[in-house]
Amino acid sequence: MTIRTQVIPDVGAKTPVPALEPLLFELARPGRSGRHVRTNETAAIPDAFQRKAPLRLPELTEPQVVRHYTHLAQLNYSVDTGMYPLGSCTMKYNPKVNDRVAALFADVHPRQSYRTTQGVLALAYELEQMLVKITGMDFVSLQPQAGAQSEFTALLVFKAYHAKRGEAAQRRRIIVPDTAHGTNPASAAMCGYEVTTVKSDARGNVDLDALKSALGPDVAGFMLTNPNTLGLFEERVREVCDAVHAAGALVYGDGANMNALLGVARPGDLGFDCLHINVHKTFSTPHGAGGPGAGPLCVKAHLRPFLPKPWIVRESDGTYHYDTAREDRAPAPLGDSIGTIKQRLGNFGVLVRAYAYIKTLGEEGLVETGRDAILSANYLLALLRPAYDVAYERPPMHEFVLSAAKQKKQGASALDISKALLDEGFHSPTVYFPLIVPEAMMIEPTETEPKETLDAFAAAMLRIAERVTTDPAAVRDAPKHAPLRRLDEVGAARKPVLRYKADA
Amino acid sequence: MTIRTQVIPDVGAKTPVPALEPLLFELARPGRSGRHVRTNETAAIPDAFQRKAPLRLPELTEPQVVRHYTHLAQLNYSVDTGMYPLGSCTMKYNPKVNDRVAALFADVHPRQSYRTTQGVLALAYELEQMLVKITGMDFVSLQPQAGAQSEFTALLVFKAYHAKRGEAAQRRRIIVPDTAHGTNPASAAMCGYEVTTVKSDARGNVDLDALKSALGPDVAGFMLTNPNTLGLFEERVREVCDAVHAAGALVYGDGANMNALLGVARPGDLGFDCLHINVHKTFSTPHGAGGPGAGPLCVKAHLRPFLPKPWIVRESDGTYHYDTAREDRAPAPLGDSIGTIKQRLGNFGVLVRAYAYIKTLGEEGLVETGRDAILSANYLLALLRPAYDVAYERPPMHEFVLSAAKQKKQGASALDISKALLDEGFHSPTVYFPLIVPEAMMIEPTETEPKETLDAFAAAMLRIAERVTTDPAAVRDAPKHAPLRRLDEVGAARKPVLRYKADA
Amino acid sequence: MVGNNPYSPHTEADRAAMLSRIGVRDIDELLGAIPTDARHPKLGVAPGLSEMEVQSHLERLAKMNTTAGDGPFFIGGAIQRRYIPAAVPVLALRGEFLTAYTPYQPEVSQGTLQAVFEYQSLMAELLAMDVVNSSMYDGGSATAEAAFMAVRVTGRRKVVVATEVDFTYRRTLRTYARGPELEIVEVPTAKLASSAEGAACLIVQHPDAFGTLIDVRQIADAAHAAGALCVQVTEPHACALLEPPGALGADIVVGEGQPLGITMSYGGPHLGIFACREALVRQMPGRIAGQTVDANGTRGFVNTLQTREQHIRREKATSNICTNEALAAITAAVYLSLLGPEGLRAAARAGVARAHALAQRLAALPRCAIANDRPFFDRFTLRTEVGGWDLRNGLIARGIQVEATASHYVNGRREGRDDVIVQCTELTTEADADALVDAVAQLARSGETVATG
Amino acid sequence: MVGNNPYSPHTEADRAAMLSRIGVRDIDELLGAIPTDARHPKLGVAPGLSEMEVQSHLERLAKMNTTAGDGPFFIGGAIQRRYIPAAVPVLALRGEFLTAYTPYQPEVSQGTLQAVFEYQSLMAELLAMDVVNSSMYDGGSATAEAAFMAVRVTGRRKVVVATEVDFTYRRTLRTYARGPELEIVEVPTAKLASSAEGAACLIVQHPDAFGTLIDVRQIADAAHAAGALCVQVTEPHACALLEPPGALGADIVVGEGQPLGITMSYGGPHLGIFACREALVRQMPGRIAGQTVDANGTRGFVNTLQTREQHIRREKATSNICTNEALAAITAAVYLSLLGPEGLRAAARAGVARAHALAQRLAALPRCAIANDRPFFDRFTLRTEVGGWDLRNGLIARGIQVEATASHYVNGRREGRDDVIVQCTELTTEADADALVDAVAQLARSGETVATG
Ligand SMILES: Cc1ncc(COP(=O)(O)O)c(C=O)c1O
Ligand SMILES: Cc1ncc(COP(=O)(O)O)c(C=O)c1O
Repeated sequence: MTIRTQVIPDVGAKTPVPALEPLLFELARPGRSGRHVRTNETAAIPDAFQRKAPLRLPELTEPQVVRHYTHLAQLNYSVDTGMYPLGSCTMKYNPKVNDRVAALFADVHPRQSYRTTQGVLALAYELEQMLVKITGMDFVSLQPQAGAQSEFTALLVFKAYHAKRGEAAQRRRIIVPDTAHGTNPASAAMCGYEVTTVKSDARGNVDLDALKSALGPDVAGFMLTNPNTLGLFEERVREVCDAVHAAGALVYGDGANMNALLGVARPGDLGFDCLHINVHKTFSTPHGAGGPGAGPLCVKAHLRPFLPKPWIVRESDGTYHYDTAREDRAPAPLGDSIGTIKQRLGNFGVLVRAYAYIKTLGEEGLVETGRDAILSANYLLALLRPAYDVAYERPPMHEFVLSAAKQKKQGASALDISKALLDEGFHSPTVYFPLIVPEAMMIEPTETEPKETLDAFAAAMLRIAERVTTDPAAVRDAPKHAPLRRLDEVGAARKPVLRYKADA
Repeated sequence: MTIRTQVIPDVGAKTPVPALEPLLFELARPGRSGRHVRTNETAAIPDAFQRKAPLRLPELTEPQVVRHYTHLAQLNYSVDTGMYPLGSCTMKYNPKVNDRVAALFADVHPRQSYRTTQGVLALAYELEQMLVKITGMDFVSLQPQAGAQSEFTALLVFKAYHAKRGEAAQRRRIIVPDTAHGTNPASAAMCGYEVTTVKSDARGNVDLDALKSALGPDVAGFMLTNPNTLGLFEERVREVCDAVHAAGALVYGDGANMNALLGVARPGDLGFDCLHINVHKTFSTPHGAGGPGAGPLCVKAHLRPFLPKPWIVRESDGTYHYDTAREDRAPAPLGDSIGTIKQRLGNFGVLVRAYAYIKTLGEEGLVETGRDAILSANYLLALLRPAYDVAYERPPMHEFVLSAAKQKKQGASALDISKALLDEGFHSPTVYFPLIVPEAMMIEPTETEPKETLDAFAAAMLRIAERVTTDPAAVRDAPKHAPLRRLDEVGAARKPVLRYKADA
Repeated sequence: MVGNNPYSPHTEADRAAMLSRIGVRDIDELLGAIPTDARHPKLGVAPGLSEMEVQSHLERLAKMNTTAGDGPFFIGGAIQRRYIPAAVPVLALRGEFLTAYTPYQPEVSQGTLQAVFEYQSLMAELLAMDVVNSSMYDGGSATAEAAFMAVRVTGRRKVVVATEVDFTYRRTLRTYARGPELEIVEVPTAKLASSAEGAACLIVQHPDAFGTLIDVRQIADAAHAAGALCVQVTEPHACALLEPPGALGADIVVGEGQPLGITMSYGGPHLGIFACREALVRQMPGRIAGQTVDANGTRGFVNTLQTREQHIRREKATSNICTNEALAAITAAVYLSLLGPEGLRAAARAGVARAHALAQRLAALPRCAIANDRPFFDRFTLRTEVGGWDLRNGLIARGIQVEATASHYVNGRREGRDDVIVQCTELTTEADADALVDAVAQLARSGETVATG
Repeated sequence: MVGNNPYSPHTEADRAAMLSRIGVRDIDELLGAIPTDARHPKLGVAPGLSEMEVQSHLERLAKMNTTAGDGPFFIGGAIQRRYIPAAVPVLALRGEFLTAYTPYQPEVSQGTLQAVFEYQSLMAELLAMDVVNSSMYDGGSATAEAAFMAVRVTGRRKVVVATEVDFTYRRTLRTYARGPELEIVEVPTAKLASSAEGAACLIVQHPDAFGTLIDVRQIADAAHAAGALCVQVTEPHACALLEPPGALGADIVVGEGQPLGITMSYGGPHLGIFACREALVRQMPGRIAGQTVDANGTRGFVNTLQTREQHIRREKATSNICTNEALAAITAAVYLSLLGPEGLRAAARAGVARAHALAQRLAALPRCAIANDRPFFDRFTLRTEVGGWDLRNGLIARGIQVEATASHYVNGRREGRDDVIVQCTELTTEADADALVDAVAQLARSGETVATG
């Protein structure tokens, strides 16, 4: 293990406390500026509308700004700097060519005519087709900008579907498993549904009996992640879907874990009515320090009428337009559609990257990806099993969940272990999720980490487990080699400081 | 002062010794690769010519390569991360827009016709004009790719000039001051000249008497840096030039320190026959971890015939071509020209950046640059004077030279101080140059460092001076917070390991 | 086999060693849970390409578009073509920002957290609001989330929105509202103040979709008098010159942050701005970075007030948002720190000045009029006898791009006549303006149009 | 005043404080050494522009060029249009590489030093040579420096160079040689071996400027027999498929590294490759990175063997080179590490295969012939009755770019007839080839040319 140290100069900024890097505001000096944009024009704005409030934005030169953000960037852990085994997030490598080709579409406005955007429409149309093929669904809406927005969109679709059948008023409930990601119940609630949670069985599946007894004529839908957040493939997935369908409800597929299924199985063949895709997970688009993502919604034909508008139409001459006649003289005819979630094609810049990625992988590459993701997870699990409790003992798919319950008893929690990993040079796994595993550590290596990195990660985890038995206090004291020691999160929430104030 | 620590994982590469980062070769595994370029074509190469030697280039995936270079980059100090007061190098801020506009010319081949490169020629022609205006010279060759190549080019011009006058055989000597940069005598020697060094006087000027007595009919030229490498303006520059001219020799201006003179004085007004420009210094182009640069050679009219060919011609209709009729059916008619140093326009990608920089600054910005560079140097000198010996006590221009002779006696040399500065978060100044100042520390802050950074740098220098008096051993032991401790340079030279060998 | 997925590092030797450590002979042995007939589907996706092939394929697709830079361009509104300083992408797209995720481990994510905290601070200053979150998806979803938040805060279920609010925002709002089945009422801005009764909020846009300046204060007062919140939709550049939302009485402020250095990219990824008054912060959606200290007392930043969020509160969360637009927030902060107050004002002023000069020239043409009945900011509505869509198509045929007012479709019904909206920014040139004036003069005279079939 | 130089941070308050600390009232007081009449010259440079103005001005200039990507493109030789993987600029242009300088302080420059050491190692492997320096300016200056080095090593002053060596290299060599007044003799490659007597070196290019494959071994043997060195000019992609210089007997190897991921940029900045046998290393020009350890025993890298260099040895140095092309060397290393041996071979093979296919098609046209009399690599010489320059100009008029053989001008005199050289790489497409074949068929038939006045 190596430790890299870099010293940054005290540039003379007055910071109230010791800090890794001054704030922009602390670096600023009145009268400084660059000259990126200038004008000597004056704006004819009636006095009553003119800004009288001061505008105390920091005044800086470009050299200062460049150093500031270069320093900040270097304080970040990222996929470009190391293994990032954050379970459920699929932190795979983000190919650089995808960023480059996305930039080719940077200077196009979403309100341009179809006449001037044939390249955009052709790409989007083909991407829809590719997602159909990969998921086994029938139609796709590219509008949702992330998984959570796609969940919400899908639940709106469910509502519209039931409304069409005259059952909207009656079907007020959405069922989620106890392993569900937080966005699932949150989306359901946002969509005006009551949420019912069903428990998992001893093999980490949805408890089918519990599900059946929760199902009824008041249920609109069931949200299922498969493989679920334990990394396990739902063993009776078709029975689950059948049960839901038998109750007149719909099955929502949370596709956050789609990486495991690439070329391995298609949700459309398993009984799901729809599926969202996190392209920032499965299709390698960069996570952007929290976002952007994109969350295309893939549906079976019976849900198509309810998808957001407009839809892309391909003419027999190979040209494309939206389904608003040949020009959007009017909003797309809504018909049964729920409306519009995001103008036109959602986070198109992200979708271009996903398109390039699928083009690069192709059929065989997609298959290899799913299989390698599964191989890597199973291999890493085999290495870690000697030291950590395994939540459910059956072969995981692309990720798995350990429990640090044993270590917790020895004096160091999952949180402590996650911090000790930082000292070992690794980002930590997702911890304390899913909720049903005590001291959960959810580990997703992805297919892009080489075997020797998995070995090194495992060695670090075993070293930590060993240290927990000999010196748990040291583990509780981690991290020591990260840019900061542990942060006071309680204090942050109790007395929130949410912005810089000059006089603070 | 803040210390930033970052941990990188042991990725399982076998390195023979502890290392900050494995070598590419150590990260490689046979059978790995990306798919950037592929073909199933075969090349018809006669067997006798085919490569039989093994080609043991490392086999890596793109994710590995990205991490490797991201790690390496983070080990570097750079202008983008901090103050870099390397004297004589003008480590000013490198504006990002210049990189962006340079990329607009990336996909143009130097052997394209003038017909398809009017933008290139228009830019180069205007840049020549701008350099003429800034330096007060009459003509410019953009061919030399760095200062040293420009020196060599100029000396070839000198030789051709003297040859034209029938004095080539007689004028075998080049005179340089004892403050001259190493490239000056090296260029002279490379050009077949003998080198005579003249000493400096007590005020840091060329010793005029010594110069005069060195001058004679065997002298081809005198190479003068002004301001010189002490950062001092040559007080009797015109007398110096007159003396050289009186002896029938030419004066070469080393323009490495041109930043001081921007809008402050023009070498063309001071008696120089020619001048090179380091655009990577004066005109803000990035130094690229050692290069590239560009070294346009500016000359007075009497040296024009000898400049490298081809030359750009502007027609009255505003079109451009080279002086090879309208098309280069033949090499440019050489005439008295020395020939060609670098095909066409030298490091054009660097020159575009310089062009953009001059366009950005404009007349007033150039003036401000020269003056601010001088202001910053004098200010910093004022802050440091209490602790360090000043080599020559008169106002410097854009840089100045301290002596750590006093500190050396106290137990820490200029080298030690330079290493202690690394621990303080600053790059060190140029040390042990110029040669005539014992324990020289040559400091060039440039105009782009804010006052508070100069203050912080000075504070660090004073802290170190103080520490030399109390604990010189600690200073000799620096750096402790840099990525590495001091390196064994003697060992490196004694048993050179100049490349990775698989079996080493 | 190495070579199918070019980013996969596993050699056949690696795979064999891994399988043997797992204790299986084949990956298929690990797939027992998958119904056999569903395993190994044939997808029908074309074989993979090399990077070089992908690059040239996408270059070909991109050439099928006419970009904003290809000719005079006057489309704008929420999403604007603005000058992006070169340093913006260089810094914001550094791998350490681009390829990190939500800062779950703050000790190794201070770059993200401090940059986001600074974004919040810069935006709060620009809007003169107390609190800004670390981003929503876009202006549209931010508007919808503002309505939802007002519903939570007031306990009321009616949302009144001005018809002069950007039509894409109104569409998203209406769509979102189908979930909780809120009542969405669209009224002209002029009737907003008188429609506050029983409303959770009044949603006003200033400057509005047509560029018109609105007296927000009066609307905020009416809202407050009726116990409703005032939600202002705004644009960042406008806030540099116009009295900011916080000074006008807005309780929640939303908008599209794309003009702050983010590329248009046919609509995303962009930046939903979301701000509110301090008292409302615990009802705010989205992540928020806050300042704290580490165990050594060194200043640091964390995501805070997380008990509002889905990963803690699940169905009781203030929103379902998880992945957001952090990179866009960082980009906006880089942009603002480069431009500074003077640069931001200059960019805004240029748009206003050019819009007014252009409007004057267009209004002087026969059969042309400016439809804004009150002062406007940096865009305006041009009315000709040709009609907006036909004029737009005629202009496209001449290489000039403008937007026709889809915005006049209210609740899906066409109301009033269609015009074109003309947006100016600092990138609008004299030559652009000349081209538009010439073309409009011709088209308005000839009535020539382009078939829309 | 802040605002003239937008990169200057000094406010008026800063300047005042600084002056007062210096103890002067005005900067002019510091300029006493400058002749008064020379102070404050009026330069006559136009006023400064904003970044936005600079960007649009340079975009305008750039549009006045026809780039290689704008149409079928067959110009090549030393400088080649090749596919550059997206990760190359992302990594090599990171600010920490781009804005550092020569690693004078190795403790804080390990990124540069290790990257350069790796470049040396990769290039040594590709060339099968013992030692590679960290870069020369370009292929031309590297060739001249190789000749100078051979002169130092052998003590002889005659340099024999083949006329089939790239004409730009020969021009630079002749120009350089005027300094030490070396005798430069240009002979056809075929006569090289028989011209070794008394020579410091024989300089041969393989593949040569016209693409022809050369039997270097025989030339090296002749050189060695005569006590001369063999200098081989080569191209990096060719070395992936052809027996490398180190296996052919070359003592010094030079070439242009631009094809390794570096943009053409109208000729620079590029990368001078310079390699030699171990025994000659102390006569080598340029910087060399070497491996060592730090005080803790951790592996590290430094610039080594510096006693060869100008900053130590001044007039006794092996070269005057100071600023070099380190960034280009790093770029080449990134490129090589991404492509790997298979990718490099594939790129090289594509060029060879396409050149041969194209040559066959062209040779089949009436009045067209391939002028290479022996096997060629990835470029060839096309001879028509139209003549090279006229053919070239006719092709330009059809949007196709090729190079005419200026290379046939030997010692400034025209020798033989002018042809065009056709270079193929992995970026040459079928459509490019079709366009060239069609156009040549037309032009060769019609004899149509374009006026060159
Ligand atoms: C299982 C699961 N579902 C849904 C989501 C939400 O997706 P997004 O973050 O794209 O909104 C996530 C994201 O972490 C997830 O892991
Ligand atoms: C005074 C002086 N002259 C000449 C040079 C050589 O210039 P270059 O490095 O561009 O070859 C330098 C570079 O450091 C210098 O400082």
